[in-house]
Amino acid sequence: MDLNYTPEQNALREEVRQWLADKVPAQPLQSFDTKEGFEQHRQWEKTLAEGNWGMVTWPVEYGGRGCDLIQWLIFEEEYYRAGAPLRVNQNGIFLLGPTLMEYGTAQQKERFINAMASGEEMWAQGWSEPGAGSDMAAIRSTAIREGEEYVINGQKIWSTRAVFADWVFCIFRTDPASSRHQGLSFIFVPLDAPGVTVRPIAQLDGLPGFAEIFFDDVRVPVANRLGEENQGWRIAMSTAGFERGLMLRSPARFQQTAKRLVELYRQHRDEVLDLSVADAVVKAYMGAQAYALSTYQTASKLMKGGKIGAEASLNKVFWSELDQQMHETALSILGARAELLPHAPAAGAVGNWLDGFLFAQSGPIYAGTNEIQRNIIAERLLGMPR
Amino acid sequence: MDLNYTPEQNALREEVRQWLADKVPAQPLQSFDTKEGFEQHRQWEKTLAEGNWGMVTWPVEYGGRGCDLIQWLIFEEEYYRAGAPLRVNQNGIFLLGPTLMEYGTAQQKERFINAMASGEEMWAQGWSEPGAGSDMAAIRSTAIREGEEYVINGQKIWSTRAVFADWVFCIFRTDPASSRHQGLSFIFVPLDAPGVTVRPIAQLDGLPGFAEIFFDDVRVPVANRLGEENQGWRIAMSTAGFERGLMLRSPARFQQTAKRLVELYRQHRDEVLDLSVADAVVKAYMGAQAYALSTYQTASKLMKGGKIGAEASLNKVFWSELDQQMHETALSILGARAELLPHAPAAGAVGNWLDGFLFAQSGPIYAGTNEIQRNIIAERLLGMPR
Amino acid sequence: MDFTFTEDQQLLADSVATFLHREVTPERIRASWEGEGSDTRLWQQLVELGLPAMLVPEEHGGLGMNELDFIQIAQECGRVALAEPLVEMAMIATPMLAQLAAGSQPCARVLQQIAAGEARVAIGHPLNPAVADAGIADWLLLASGREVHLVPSDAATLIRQDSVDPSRRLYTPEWDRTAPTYRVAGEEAGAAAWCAALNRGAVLNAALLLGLAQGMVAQSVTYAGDREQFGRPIGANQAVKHHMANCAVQAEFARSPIYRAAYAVAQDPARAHIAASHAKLAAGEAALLAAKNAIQVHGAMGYTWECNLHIWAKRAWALEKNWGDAGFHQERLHAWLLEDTTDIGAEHTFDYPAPEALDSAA
Amino acid sequence: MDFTFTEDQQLLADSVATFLHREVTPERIRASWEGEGSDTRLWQQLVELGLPAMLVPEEHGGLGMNELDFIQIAQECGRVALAEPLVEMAMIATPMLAQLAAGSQPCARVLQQIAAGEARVAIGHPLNPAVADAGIADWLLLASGREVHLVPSDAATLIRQDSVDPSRRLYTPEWDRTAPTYRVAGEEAGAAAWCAALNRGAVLNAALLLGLAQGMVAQSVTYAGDREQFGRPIGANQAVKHHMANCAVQAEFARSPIYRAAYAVAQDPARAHIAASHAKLAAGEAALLAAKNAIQVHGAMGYTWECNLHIWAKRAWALEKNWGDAGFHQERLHAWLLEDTTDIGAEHTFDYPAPEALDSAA
Repeated sequence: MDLNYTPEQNALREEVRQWLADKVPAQPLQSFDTKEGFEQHRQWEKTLAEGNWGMVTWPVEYGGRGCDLIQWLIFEEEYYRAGAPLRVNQNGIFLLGPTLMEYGTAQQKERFINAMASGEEMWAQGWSEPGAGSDMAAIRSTAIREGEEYVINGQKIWSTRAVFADWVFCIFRTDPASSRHQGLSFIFVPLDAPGVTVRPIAQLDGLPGFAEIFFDDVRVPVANRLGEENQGWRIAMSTAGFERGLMLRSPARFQQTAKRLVELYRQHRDEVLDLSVADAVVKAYMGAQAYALSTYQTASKLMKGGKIGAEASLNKVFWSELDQQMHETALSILGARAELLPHAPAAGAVGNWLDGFLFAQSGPIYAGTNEIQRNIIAERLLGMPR
Repeated sequence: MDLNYTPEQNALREEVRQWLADKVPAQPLQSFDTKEGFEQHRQWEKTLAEGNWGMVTWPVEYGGRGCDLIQWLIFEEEYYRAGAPLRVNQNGIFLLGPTLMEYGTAQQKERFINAMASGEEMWAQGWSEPGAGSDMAAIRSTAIREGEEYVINGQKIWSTRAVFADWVFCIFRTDPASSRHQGLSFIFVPLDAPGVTVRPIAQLDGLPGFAEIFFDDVRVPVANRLGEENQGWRIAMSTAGFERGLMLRSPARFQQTAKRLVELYRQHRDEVLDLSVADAVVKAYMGAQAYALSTYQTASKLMKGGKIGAEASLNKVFWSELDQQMHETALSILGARAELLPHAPAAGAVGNWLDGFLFAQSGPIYAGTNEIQRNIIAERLLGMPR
Repeated sequence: MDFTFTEDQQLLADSVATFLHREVTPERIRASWEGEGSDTRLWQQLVELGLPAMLVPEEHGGLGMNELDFIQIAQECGRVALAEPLVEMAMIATPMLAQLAAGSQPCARVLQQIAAGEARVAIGHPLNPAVADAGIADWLLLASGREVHLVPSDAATLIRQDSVDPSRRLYTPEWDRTAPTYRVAGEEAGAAAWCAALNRGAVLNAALLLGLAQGMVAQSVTYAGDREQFGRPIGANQAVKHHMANCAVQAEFARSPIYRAAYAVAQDPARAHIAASHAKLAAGEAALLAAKNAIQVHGAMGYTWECNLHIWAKRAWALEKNWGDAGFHQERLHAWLLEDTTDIGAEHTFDYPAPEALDSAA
Repeated sequence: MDFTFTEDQQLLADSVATFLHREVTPERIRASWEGEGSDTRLWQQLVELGLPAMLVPEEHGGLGMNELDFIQIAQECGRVALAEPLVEMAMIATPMLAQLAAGSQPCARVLQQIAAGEARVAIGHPLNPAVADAGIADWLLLASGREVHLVPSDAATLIRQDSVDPSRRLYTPEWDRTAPTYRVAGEEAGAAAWCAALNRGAVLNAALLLGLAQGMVAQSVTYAGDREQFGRPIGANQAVKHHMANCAVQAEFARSPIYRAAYAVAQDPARAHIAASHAKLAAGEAALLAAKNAIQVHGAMGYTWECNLHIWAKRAWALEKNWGDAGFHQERLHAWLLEDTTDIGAEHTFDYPAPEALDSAA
């Protein structure tokens, strides 16, 4: 155990910090759930890609830096420290990219990876269906092979970023006689293909953060399939697997939230009467710090060849409830002003805590509800009966 | 709505207060889970009965005062206010007594009620079996009729007070071919009958608060059966029903605990660093007060002919978790001294918080675990699917 | 001692509940989000039911009822997430006007107008950062220091303050604080009036919050019974059941404190502060838990704008912090509990603390 | 940056764990409750494994290892609820003696005896109201003001203080505080030594508490898999699963802070206080939750003396409040977070706060 950074690691940190100091937009971008904000964020992805900072763990040949997990953590720390924009491209670079590198053909990699990395082609994700949420294997949408094409019919829902994205990656039932996890394939569909209809779904803040996608005899070439036919479940599971799950929620994000919360508390301390706030602020620091330490420990273990599986469910439960707790605490500190939208003249310096609070409500739901995660912890980690 | 006591109610309060001031032993009795303490408590029951304060809601003919529920609440408030001894006789007077009045024959009432009320005969309760805890209908112990006797075989467990009591009331399977809720009968067994073996079970504090009872060809007369043969489940359920459930845990008890907690907090306030204690003390007051108000509301409703059913599960969850919360808070205030037994020289004025804390751990378990209670709330009160 | 509502109170509450459940649909609430927001026809219906006049004293043309008569109605308003400004006006502003009417002709006149269904009054308590529904009010009850000003709404400049809850139409007013005609209570009487208003506001909002909590639980139970995953309704999962059971427990033990507090503000308002703070805290917690668990039980659907749940959840988040946030009410209880002279314990369930502790509220 | 244990550290911890799980049975713990309580044979086995000598510096005949080498062993001692006084002696008292040995011959001598397995030392930190295992110790490390006294146990009068946990044999000592031979550190050096001991004590107890939590979860999972109600194991109920899952989450996120804190006390003890307090708080919460949920999952059985669970639960209740209770450690974190000069945030995960904030600990 050595909890000091190496000179190389410190140099990387310094380099990232400098680059971000130069490049991070002075004004916050608009929400990427608006048309204009989406394009601003797409531009930021391009800037990142030009500096080879788009996805530091990717191999150099794909515009990455071949960073290991500790280096990635350092990058993330600096990224959140700098207040850099959220990653509109996360479906592509965190979820699809690594999967494509593992399962894609040479042609697929060539066709998709660079365009994805540069922000030129943005990706939405298409797993869930109205009847297949927590029960993802209940997928019913079909992609029926006709010669060198698949003909797609059905419906996806909760597809993040789909309103403004260019492509969606989905799993469809390619064997109509199959059931559950069998007979599914992993297929890419351009969102402007004939027969595709995207219906935006507004989230709690009123912005269309996700969408329903309807497929009506949509035709895509067989070359749009990733991996073998009817092997889609296994590929999708690896996409949803640990290492990317870890990357979807890097600890730096929560550490910065905890830091802002502590600052908010310092600032308002004399007015705060709520008897639970002091304890909650201490717990917020502890939680964010624990999540960071745990991630460093996991990263160290993985770098030494360790494996990790159902433990990811512990992380999911922890960060999502920590995020709720921190935002609830912030609203308690703000008191009656907490309900005001940031642009309200009387809002003062309420900041974006309300928005963060709304977003935090989704944490225990998406990427597998916390109820499902707790089942996994009990059954797979602790070995309790099903 | 009129939240003022009537002159008659105030007079009753005054009368109880006076009587208790005269009679409550100056020194606390020993635990009734010891032989000596049990006899001290038996004596106290006798004193209560002599003053006709043993069970104020009982009819005058059985030594009660025919009090209504509000009067009962007033009595309880004064009882706990005075720090009077715990009721060793609660199985008899709260659970069995009312059931006996409803279902007993004239002979049974004559035989049992007065002896129960005076503390002369003390009762244990025999519902659970090793395989029938939360699943009470899984009872397997049998009482097989032979002429004018039942021959009893089997085993009961978690029988409170059985170590020192004189009698136990049980349900046994009288129809050996029956299953679940059918074929059960409600039967009284003297604990000194041949074939009865009582094995004390020590609780967390080391004292034998309950016992296992083994029945080996135990013979009791048919006259020891309460109600019809094979109707025991229904009778047992009415014994476990709301009104007595309410009486098992009168709000006064928790209000006095909250009061002591507030006093402890006032006393130690300058040393308490724990950031959660102030909030917990406020919550303790609120919880005890809410439980009292809710009970007054329920009592008022029942007195106007209202009925109450699964709502009792709300109470059970609430008071049991409130009791845990209050005792945890007290131990937090006491800090490192909290682990010391009261007789330890360095314990100082830790009082009986530790004992109360240990006892509070049983609250969410007995009389139906809180998990079962939450199922009942969801299914019966809210109508969720089974 | 009788802790039940009278038959009349219950009948009235039931009939208003029936009306509200029939008329106040989510569609109608959503429609009211357009424009300045009031649903004129709905308001007219509420007037016809006599609700705004309930707490106007008989000598001013009203029904002379009190907060206890109204409390279950407030709860029902929460249950349907009524967006109209009925509750603040009828149970907070109106009794405040009545309190001041003896010494103030303008207050008496406005009470007459309320009773006749001809005027609406919005109230700006110093503890709240904005005035709800000032945009559709005819009169504003405002604080200048501790003075009470009664200002015609067209004499004030209203600055819109958007809330997370689109049903809450908030404004901060600016007006000529020196105009002597507005002043209906000076510093001393004003302090007492604002203090009493705060207690009523706390109790009323507690009832709304309880209703909101119950409304969210009801929707979630229905949803969990309909929505299937893994071949059965999600509500058959014990974790989902227990989320809802926990909400039910919290709501149940907020209910009696609210009714008791409503009784206190109606019968002995000068000693109602502890009961009011208890009610608000308990209901606020119940509502926050219900919002959280209801969203969780709804899954992704609960996170959308199109699902009606957020109408309730956002109201709960907003109201929980108005009329004294949790810290304000905790601090009142905490300070009171710390006093050596404070008697709690079994025999004090229905005691009312002495009024001197009220100071902190103004 | 490498947050893993070395292969040697892991091998040692695993082999000690194997030994402990084989030898330290509940039956053996219960047997030790009779008499003064030490299990002489077990102690001898621990000595043979070299455990008491681990943290004795090499120049005093020990193995010269540090707290990080020992931390997983402490966790395993918690997991089996070891009642022997190994952990306080090896990881708190021994490093304290080592710290003072340069200026104190008696300390150096006692270290030699520890390394040889010939002496046991109990420690009485001012924050703890009693001294654990003083009755079987040869030496006592005691505080007189901030001075450190090293007292032969037969020179002290020991007053027994019964704990809820029969495995904890507590005493308050009385001794001649004026005898100059006992004094091994004066006010200044003593303050630093007690402060460092407190941090070690917090981290060590955190590891014990984590182990206790894990031990209780393991027992409960087994019980819930065996015990049947309604025709299936109770562990198949989602509520029971989630009780255990909640414990697992808390334990998991106490683990890394403990290892980090052990690293801190080993590498930079003067700046270890924040990490130590974090570790103790997180582990304390995990252990309290595990005790509560484990009892609940065991049902009535969990409330009995004959079920082994209480051996773990009572230890958890006791240790959570020793070596600084939650309030003490919260206050340290709280005071530190309130300082404007305190830097937290993503880039500061492995920063160690400056030592001046240590004052509050002595």
